Amino acid sequence: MRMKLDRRTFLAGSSALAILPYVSFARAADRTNPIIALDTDIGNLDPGNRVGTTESNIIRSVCQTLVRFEPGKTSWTNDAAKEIKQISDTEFDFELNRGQMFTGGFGEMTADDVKYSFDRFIDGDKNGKKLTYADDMEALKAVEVTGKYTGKLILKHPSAALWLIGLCDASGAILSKKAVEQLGDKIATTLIGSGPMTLKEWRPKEQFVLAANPDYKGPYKPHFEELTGKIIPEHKTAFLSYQAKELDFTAFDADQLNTAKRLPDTKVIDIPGIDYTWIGINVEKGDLADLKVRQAIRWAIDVDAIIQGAYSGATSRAKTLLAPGLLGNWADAPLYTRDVAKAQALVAETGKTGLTFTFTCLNDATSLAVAQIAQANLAEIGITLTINAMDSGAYWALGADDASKDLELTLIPYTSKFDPSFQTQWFLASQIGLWNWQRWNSPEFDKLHQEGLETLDTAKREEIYINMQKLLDESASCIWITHGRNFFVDAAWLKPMFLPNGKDWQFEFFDKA
Amino acid sequence: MTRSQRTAAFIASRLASVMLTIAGATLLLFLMVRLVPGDFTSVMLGPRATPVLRAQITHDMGLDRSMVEQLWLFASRAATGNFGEDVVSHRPILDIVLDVVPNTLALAFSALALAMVVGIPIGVIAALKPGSWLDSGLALLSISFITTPTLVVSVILFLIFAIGLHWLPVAGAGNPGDIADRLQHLVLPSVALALGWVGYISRLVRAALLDTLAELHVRTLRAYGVSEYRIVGLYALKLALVPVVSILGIGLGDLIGSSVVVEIIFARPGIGSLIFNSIAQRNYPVVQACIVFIVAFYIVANLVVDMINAGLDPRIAAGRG
Amino acid sequence: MAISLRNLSVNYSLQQGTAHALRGVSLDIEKGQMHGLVGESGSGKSTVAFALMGLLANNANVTSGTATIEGKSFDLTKRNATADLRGRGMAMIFQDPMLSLNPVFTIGTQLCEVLRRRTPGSDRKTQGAMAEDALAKVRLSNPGRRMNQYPHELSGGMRQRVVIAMALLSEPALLIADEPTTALDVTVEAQIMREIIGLRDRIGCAVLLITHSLGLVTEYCDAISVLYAGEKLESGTVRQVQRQPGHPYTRMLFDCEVPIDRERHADASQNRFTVIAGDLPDPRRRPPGCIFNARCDVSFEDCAVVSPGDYPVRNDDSHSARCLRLATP
Amino acid sequence: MSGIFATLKRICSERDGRLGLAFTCLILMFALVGPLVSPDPNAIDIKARFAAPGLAHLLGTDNLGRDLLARTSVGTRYALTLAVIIVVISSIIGSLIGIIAGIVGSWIDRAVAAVFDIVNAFPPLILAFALIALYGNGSATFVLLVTVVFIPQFGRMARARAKTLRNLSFIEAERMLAVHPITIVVRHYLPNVAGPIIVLASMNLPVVIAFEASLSFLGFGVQPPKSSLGTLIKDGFISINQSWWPTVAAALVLAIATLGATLLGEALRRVIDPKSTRAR
Repeated sequence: MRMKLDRRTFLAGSSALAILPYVSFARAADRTNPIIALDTDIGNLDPGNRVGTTESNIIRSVCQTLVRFEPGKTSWTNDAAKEIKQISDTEFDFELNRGQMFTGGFGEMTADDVKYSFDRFIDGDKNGKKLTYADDMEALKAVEVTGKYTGKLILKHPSAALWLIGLCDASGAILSKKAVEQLGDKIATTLIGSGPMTLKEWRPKEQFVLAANPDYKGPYKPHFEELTGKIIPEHKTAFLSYQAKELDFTAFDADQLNTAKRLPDTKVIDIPGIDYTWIGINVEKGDLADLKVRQAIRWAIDVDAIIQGAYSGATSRAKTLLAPGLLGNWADAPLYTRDVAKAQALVAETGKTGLTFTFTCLNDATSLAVAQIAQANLAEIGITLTINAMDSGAYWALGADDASKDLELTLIPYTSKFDPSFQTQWFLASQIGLWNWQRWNSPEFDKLHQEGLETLDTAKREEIYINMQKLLDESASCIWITHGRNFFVDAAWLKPMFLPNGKDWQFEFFDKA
Repeated sequence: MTRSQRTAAFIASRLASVMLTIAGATLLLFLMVRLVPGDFTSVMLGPRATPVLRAQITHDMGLDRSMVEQLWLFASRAATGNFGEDVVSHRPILDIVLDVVPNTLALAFSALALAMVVGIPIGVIAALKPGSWLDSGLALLSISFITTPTLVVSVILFLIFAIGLHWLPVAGAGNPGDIADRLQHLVLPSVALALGWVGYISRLVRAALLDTLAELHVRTLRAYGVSEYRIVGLYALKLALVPVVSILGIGLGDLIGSSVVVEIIFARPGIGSLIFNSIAQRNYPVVQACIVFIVAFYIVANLVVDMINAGLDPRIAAGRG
Repeated sequence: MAISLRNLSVNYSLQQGTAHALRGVSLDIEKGQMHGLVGESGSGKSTVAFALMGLLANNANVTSGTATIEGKSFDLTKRNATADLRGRGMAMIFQDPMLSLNPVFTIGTQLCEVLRRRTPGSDRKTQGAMAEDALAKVRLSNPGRRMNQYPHELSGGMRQRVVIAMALLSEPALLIADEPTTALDVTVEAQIMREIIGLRDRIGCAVLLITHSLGLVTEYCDAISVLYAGEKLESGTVRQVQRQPGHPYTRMLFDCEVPIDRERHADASQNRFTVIAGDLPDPRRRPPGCIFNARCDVSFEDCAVVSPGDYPVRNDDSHSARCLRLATP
Repeated sequence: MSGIFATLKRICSERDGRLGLAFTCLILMFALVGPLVSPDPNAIDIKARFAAPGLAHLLGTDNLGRDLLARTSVGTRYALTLAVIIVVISSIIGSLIGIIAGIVGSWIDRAVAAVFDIVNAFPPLILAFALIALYGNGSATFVLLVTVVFIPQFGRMARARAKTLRNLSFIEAERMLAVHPITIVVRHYLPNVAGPIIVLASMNLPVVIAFEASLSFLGFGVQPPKSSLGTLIKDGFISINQSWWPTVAAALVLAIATLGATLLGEALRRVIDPKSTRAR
């Protein structure tokens, strides 16, 4: 058994009061390397089995990918690859740079390593177990090695998504075959890469330290020697910690915006999100199967009040599934501004009275605020809502085992990726019983989705996705709330960098202002 | 029987009862989890219940075998610290628990030390002049300390010293390796955790000391001219500490329990916040491992307390305590 | 040098009023002698001891009294007047040896604590040797081992020997033994008394033996004082008092003592002189006249009115009693 | 009735008792009268979010513009009600189990004692946590599960009392006369166990109040839009940058409630059971 209770920790504990608090602690002014906050700890550093964005951000900065996102953009340039040649819609040749060394003495990167890394997504891990993120590489059929540094990617079908959510992102990280085989199960906690940074230290639940990798051969040299990430689960705490100058950068919640704007030596960064939060209505459940009831609910719920009350008015309301800026955003989508008379009329048409529904949501403050506003709104048209707030574990468990069949109204927050197909897939008939909690079943929608996947022409895809959103709108199964907005406070001396969604941070591009 | 034989017999009997309690606690924990309605693999895996994982859990925990075998499997693994692999991070659960344990132990022990260092003198001072205004003032103070929930103390300390005055850090456990920093991060949480026990210990010391001072052997010492300071501070105090020490075992359990609230408020990594977060994520294997650890720690702490008391009061080991 | 106590009066303030525990009690104890102070429970005999030691309870109040010990005189009305003497000029042996030692310290530690005061500056080793020697002197078996034992490992008699050894170590001028054998087996009584005598002879101190047992007094003491309801009714040498008790109370005491002398109950409360009819007077309101009047079998009219003084018995100045019958009009 | 009056009189005869009574009355007033005179605690007014204390809202408003004074007093009422229910149920169930175990004796008694010991080996908050996480968070389930945590304390006390009573001669005599066991329990056991159980219950009330607050702070128990003291502290804590007073107000109410209940409980103990000296 490994006990880490060292003498120092113990002494520190028992003499806590002996040393009084007047010794001032490390302040921003003394710092040359940034300390930032992350709300989630590292869960698993295996790129294919990662748990959340914390790991993908680390993986992208520690490992090389064939092509790397440019700073703050969804366009990419070569990184590990010296050249990528398109042979056809489904065939690509690649050639690696020479002399790209894995840290820890695992040698030079070869095409074998690329094949090995990507094959794990196709064939599963060493035990044949499917990787959690295997679907990111769904379109990839095989990797062929043609030389020490050259190889070929063969696709099942033409795919725009493979590059955006697969090869450029953490799933595309190129691992050392030797290292993975040698590490065995430790791959979950050890990350060997050849990228701009190295994971120098990780104290679970406390912090991790990324350091510049001196051996990195690629085009992007990190600007800081070290970057420390503190694990602070609550944004509120992280924000307070930032105010106390313990941190240089953190995300914060919308309701702190005014406070943030008043802080000295601080830049407030405000990035419109591409995620989507909506109230899903189960179209199979009891009275909700009646389209008019769903429409009445849509007219009754005051989304603008929700934006004010739950999001402090700091974000704008969503009209549709795909956020502005994404391919397929439906700019002319109808806006349902609260109309109690219309809602009451619709309810009257159905002849139903004493409607009672359950509103399921997560138990965080924002969700609860949304729920309580919806509750008050619907009470005015004679619909009683019972709020069922769940912790995240119980809530997301609804996605398994058809547990969602008893849901009625549900507040659902989903994250987005840059390809619209990633968003639309959750509304397919095949997802009923899994993540399609509206249980809305439209063969037409499903057909369009498949078409969208296999189409490469941007204009054509745009049209496909707008049509899909029109179908969703007609169903009145979704009341769109917001695409979210990401707020960060940032010490004046630091210049952070993220992809346009505001969620994917590019540690390798963090810089002095 | 000689004294050492008696002590050995005492330790053996305590160990035996500790083993029984641990066995019982394991059984209870096992039943608690098994009696949850619904398919057990769904209960354990929650949102991550894929058929592959289900099969793995079924195999790992022996769900296809008899209840007795399952219990045996569970108990023997708990005894060896083999809690399996976390389905979220694929790391050994034992590692996940041990990662955070030092933080909580540092917190609990510093709170306990603080409670004793402050509580015992307050109790002694109050006992020196029973009935005086000082005594009744300290009594009210102590009882306020006891009754103010840790939640309230934490929030108020946090507001004043971390947010208001910026004297002490807001979040976390401090930089690894930087002792001063870690100490600063420990101050508020341990004070918050200790305050109730300051009050409790001081009242207990006062009561026990007054009881002891009324005993006849104190009169003997006085009759032989032993100074009042030595009587109170040495002879009576040692005897009065026996009930105090026996309560400390319970105290440690209570401190670890309350550490959940403190660790959440001060965003400290620790076993309390680990349990809380694991419950929120429905990560029951981790919750289970944490609870096994806490219960074992609690029971062992009580055993240690018994040993200390046997050292303080030789009558306990002789079975006349 | 004699030890004398003059005019000691002690009150206890109770919720129900003020109880007069002692009224004008005087005693004289010769050096090298053992003086027996006899009385029933509640007569105030232990109060005498604690007043001398300055160990009275907080609600006790010494209204008058002077003690003269080794030529120095002490005003007992002052709190802690004799504090300086504790452990040096005075020592005490208590009624209940089971409770009079601290249970969580070894015998050795507690003996050495006495020496800390008696011989300040001596090192631990010397103190240990002295303590062990004292245990040997009170004839405790295996003294070396006893030093490291705790009180609960010793029998009552052995513990009383330990307390006697403490007294021995403090080399007092006055040793007060408060019912030293009451809580012990009758068979141990003689041994303990022998140790007390031995101690007196070794140091040459005065001993005040407080007891309700006339048997003990007649067997071991040189002089005797009889206390009743806070007043001294008679005092003299044991021989004088035994031959001719001056006070009817003393006579009655002797009358009932003999038969119960050798068959005492384990419970001290059962040993009261129940044979004397009647109860003690209310300590809060002293009746006028003789304090013993209500229970006296030879009282006459004046006894209820006139408070008697101390009158010599048989014209012997060293033997006096407080009975009107002795008053020569 | 006169008994209650006499008890109150004796409680008032000392400082701690008076203080306890005063604090308790204050909190009770707040919990009972507050909701009657203040606006609807659930009325949402988005325009008045985070209003500072003023004439319209004495304690200001929360993130949905709801009156915090009203929410705090309703929350206090909720917390107190819940605590009383939990204490009453666990003391009744605990006493019954304890009495039965004490009377029946033999292996049943030893088994019950062992179960109590084992439950006590779990720190209460952690045990409650695990139970709630496993068995759900509905109001009824919540009360039931917290009750389970507190049963052993009452059970132990009742069991100890029952065992001493069992050996008393008059009960033995009645048993030999074949008086129905239920009659014996009602006639002798219940009245004799009631005193100490009432004392223990009153001493446990503040513990349960604090316990419920901790749990609701962590998100267990009460469901929105209802509020409890713990959720008020938590909600205030989340918006601590907007305003600190909602947190402090709820925290103060909680502290006064537990202090008052403790002082009153101790005074009650001194009246009912003057011999015992232990504080907890």
